[in-house]
Amino acid sequence: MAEFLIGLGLPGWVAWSIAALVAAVLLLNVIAGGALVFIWAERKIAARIQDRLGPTRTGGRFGWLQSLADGIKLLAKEDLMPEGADGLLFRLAPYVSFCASFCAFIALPFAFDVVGQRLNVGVFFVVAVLGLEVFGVILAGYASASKWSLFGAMREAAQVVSYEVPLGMCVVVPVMLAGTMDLVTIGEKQAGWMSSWYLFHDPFTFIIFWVYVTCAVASVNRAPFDLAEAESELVAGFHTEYSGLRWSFFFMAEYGSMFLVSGLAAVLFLGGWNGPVPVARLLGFSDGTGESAAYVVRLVGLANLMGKATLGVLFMMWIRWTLPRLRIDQVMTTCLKYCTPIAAVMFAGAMFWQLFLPGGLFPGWGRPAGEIREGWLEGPGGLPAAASPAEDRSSTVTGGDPVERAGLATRSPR
Amino acid sequence: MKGPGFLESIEAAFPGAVVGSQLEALDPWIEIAPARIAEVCQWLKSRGEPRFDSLQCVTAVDWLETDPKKAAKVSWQPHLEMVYHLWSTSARATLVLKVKLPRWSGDVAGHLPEIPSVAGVWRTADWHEREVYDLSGVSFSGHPDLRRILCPEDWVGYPLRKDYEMPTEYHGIRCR
Amino acid sequence: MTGMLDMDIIDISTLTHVVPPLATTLAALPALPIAGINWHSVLFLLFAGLACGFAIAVVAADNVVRMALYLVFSLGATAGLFFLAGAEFIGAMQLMIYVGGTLVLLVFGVMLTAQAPLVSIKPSSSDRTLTAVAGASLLSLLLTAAFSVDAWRGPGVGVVPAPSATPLGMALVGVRVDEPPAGTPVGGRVGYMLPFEIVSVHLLVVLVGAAYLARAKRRRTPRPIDALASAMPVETVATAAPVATMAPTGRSAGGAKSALVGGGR
Amino acid sequence: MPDLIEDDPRIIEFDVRTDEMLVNMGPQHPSTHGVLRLVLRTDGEIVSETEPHIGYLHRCAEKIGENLSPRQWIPYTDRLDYLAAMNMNLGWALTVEKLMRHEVGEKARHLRVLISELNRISSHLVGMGAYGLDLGTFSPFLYAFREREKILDLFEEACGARLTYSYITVGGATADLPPGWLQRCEAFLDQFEPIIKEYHALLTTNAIFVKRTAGIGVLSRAMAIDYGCSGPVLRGSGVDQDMRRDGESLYTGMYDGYAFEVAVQKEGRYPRDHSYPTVPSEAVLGDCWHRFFVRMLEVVQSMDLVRQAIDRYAACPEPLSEPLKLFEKLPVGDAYLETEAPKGQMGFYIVGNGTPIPWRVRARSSSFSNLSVTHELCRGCLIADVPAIVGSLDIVMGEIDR
Repeated sequence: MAEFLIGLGLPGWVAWSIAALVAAVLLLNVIAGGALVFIWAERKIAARIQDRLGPTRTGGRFGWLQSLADGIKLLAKEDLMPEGADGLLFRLAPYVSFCASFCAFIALPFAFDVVGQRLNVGVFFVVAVLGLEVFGVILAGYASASKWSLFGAMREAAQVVSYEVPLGMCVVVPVMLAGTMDLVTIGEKQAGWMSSWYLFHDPFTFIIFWVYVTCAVASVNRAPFDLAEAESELVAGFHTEYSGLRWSFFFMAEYGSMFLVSGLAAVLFLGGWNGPVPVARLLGFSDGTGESAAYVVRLVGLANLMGKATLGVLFMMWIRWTLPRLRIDQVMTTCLKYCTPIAAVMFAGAMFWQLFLPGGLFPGWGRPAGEIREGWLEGPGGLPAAASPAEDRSSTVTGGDPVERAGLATRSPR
Repeated sequence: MKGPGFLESIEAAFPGAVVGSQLEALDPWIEIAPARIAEVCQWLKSRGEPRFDSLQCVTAVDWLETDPKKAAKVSWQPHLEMVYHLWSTSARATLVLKVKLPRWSGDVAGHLPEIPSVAGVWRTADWHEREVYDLSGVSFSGHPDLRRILCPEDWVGYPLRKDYEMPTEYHGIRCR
Repeated sequence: MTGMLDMDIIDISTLTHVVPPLATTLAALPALPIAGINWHSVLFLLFAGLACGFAIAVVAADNVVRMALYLVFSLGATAGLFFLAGAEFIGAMQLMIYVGGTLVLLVFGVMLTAQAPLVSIKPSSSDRTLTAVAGASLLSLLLTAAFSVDAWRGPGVGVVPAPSATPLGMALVGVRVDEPPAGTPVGGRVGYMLPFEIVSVHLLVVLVGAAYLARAKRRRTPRPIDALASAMPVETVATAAPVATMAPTGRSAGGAKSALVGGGR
Repeated sequence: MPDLIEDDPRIIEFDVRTDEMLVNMGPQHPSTHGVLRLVLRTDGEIVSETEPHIGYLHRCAEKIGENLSPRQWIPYTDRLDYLAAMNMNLGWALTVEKLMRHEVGEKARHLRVLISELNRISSHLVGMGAYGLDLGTFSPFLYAFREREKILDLFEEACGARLTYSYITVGGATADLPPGWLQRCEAFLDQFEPIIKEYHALLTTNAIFVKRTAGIGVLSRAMAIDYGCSGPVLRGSGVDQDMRRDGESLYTGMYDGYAFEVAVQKEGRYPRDHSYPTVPSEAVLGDCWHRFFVRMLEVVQSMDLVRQAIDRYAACPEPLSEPLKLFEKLPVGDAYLETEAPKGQMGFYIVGNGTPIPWRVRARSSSFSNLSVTHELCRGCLIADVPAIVGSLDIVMGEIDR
């Protein structure tokens, strides 16, 4: 991108800043576009579950302009602020919450190497930033100077902070299997048929996927765990006093983090951009065979990941409209007495499985043992092996990511 | 031991408490002296046979004919009548107790007539008596928390009294 | 000030097909001598400014919750500095541990106790001058110590382009993979296994201690308010005789009658 | 650990004394059914004390009753428990007929059973749907209202109104059922039968629903009787009392010849345990779950009664008995009658003094006593339990405030 702009004669720094801006706006649109679609989808799904039609009149046959109508309504609505509220914090809270959920999208890959910034600590960064969203809610709860919002903020803080523990444990298993925290590599390692997905890697990862789903739903405050804005008890929880645009930012942050969490689930467990059937590879497209083929491969990858993420979001919506809400102490017990111990046991199980059966139960199913061990321990004594001829990434300083140089450098999705 | 024997058993237990009775009415009732109502109810609930362990309803009827022409033809003196409907879950029997009270204690308008509260006997009487106090103006001695329950705390007057005049405005809100 | 860390030791060739990690991207920008902006310095100034600015704001603010908020931004900016320096793992660690963990609990605690007296703490003027003096002296001590380190005075060593966390992780479990100093036998260098274990045991002890302090205190005599509802005094309850169960079909047995009248009407 | 007696000085450092907060739940609150204000004294999430404030919907219907003839007061009885207006009309009509010693014809008797049981089904459907809302799930509410709409359509055909019917009046009913109504009612019941299983699957046996209701707000048998609770709240605590079987002979006479069992747990079993889900292990007799379950059983019970009433009504040859005149002279004397309304025992008391206008009219509402138990049930529960407990009592503010 930047080279293209430099080619146009723009000075270097302008080109680079525009490239960065374009990437940021693209990500913002992923959330905004996602939110628009999901608002409409939530209304339609809720309607279908409740045996009614949902929006039908706003714009065309299926009411697809409903989200736009909501947006205009929220823009037009007056931004109230309660009298005793703490001005600065009240105004700041929704944007803190939204930035936290937007910031996590930087590290989320949408196709092979189509990622905001390919962080080597991708997974760790996403989980860390996901925890920041609770700030927006706490500040909103405190700043609204109403007892109900304070209750909502308390519950939210307690819930999200305590669910980060099992969430972290569930995320560690795919990281262990892939040997790296870099999301692009994790997605890359699950290339090929559906069987290579980490979901089906071994029974332990299968169970830990479902624990991840529970913790993800809880840490995003949805469905049975939506204690923070439980309308039957706390009127509307932490965003009781918000209206208009500020409220829509909380709304956007919620849908953004819902999409993010299901995107992360897709990359970690469901093979990210690798579809159940490796269509691109079967048709002969791959990175090596030319620029346009690489583009097609990435497009197919993007479609796969978006499909899986949307399925995750639809699943959350489906749960929301069927299950009643849990009580705060039940939410805490599920976290501390069920999610965390199960995640720990499954983690240990996956570790032993990986140790004793790296190749999987029957041949051709798992990863070849050699390649995995090589990925971890660079030969005896941990000495960096000679840089593999194919790709010398780092120039002056040796070392670099052993996994990078292990047989991955060929970049062609298998 | 239902039937006529029941009336005698109450009179035996509380001589002088039963002031009158009416057995032929649709709902036969006994009239009890105002001061003894609490003891009689306690006895009916815990030692009488059958046990009246449930109080269905407490009502206050204001016997006052405001229209002077009709007042002349009326046979009764203006008074306030408390009606207690009891129910026995075991014997599925009903019982009606009545108590005659002066409209105002010592005939001084504004002083509410006094009657011992039965909230100690049945917990449901707590709210029923508060409603009677609120709407008909009868104060219950020994009631744990005698406050208005339906009308606002600072409402003046007792709506269900026959001679009740609705105030013209309440906190600036026009009533009439 | 801007030239403190000049970045030209990374050649541009790495900027080929593979998008390099964040630090090298920024470091590899063409540092044009003329009006060009060295992005790395600009961002460094930005983050450093944010960190220091909000640190001062924390001290200067009087509303407790605002202090906590400024502390969040200050530590967040420090995380930015870590990312800028290429230490992505430490940056993410800073975000998660400090901003995501400690400060959430700090704001949590502040909110629980931020009743009227505590919310606005106005130090008297004498306190202000005292703290200013102490602060200034400590700052000057820090600066002199920092500048006395010769390694830091000259131009920067440059950004380590391999911010991967795997060698870090393996070092923690005892296998050093990064540059072995000359002459050490293969595998001879023990990683940081021991300190790693000590720290984790230490954290475990802290965890157990916290759980012990915060345990629900079983009180022998329940507080007057939460006496259990079911402890109803027994004698007021009539001994309900076994209720005659009605035959499911056929006419109801004449319904309730008044106790005074007895026979069915 | 030292023995923590309340006034032990050391207790101060151990027990971090968090000050308690008074929180207003209502009167504008999504989960209080109507305009009820609950003042909660909360210590963190634990509710140590609850005090209901009522009276926001007080219209003093009893005072108006002293200026209207009994037939003119019928529309006021609609507005008492507006979800079960037919049962309210029935209660008032029976009380006046008791005072005037007027017997209604066979056809009117069966019509009254048919209509009041149908209204019980619609009232319980609202109760079930709203309870799902209190616990956070929105869908059952719409399923319940979809079925209730069909019942309201039937009522609309019978008396022209969908909520405040004024259909059952003193001496019978205002109009006879239109032709074909019975077939449509039969058709509704046939398609409603399997839907009950859906509700059970959706709520009664739902793991989270059981977790939120089983063992919460346990109302002991003695306290239920002592607080004058009635209806599903009483039967949920195991007291075998149903006015349709135990009430006044005038009222129980109406159900003469109808076969029905009172939906209450006797010796640990509910009657006719065929297709109902089993009672979960955590459920204690008298908790929210049992109250909810008793209502669901009563819906099935009422369906049976409606089917029987349809056959009996169709079998009556003579025309519907005419209701009494608008201004009928009331005999001197008083009469009190309690009927089994969907929310509980609804009592009406009338004092006649020879003129067509009653001297005193009194409505004893079941929700009034049911609500008075809240401060006992909500002591020491969590904030999320308060709507669960108040919802399980199924109160209607119109009836409480009158």
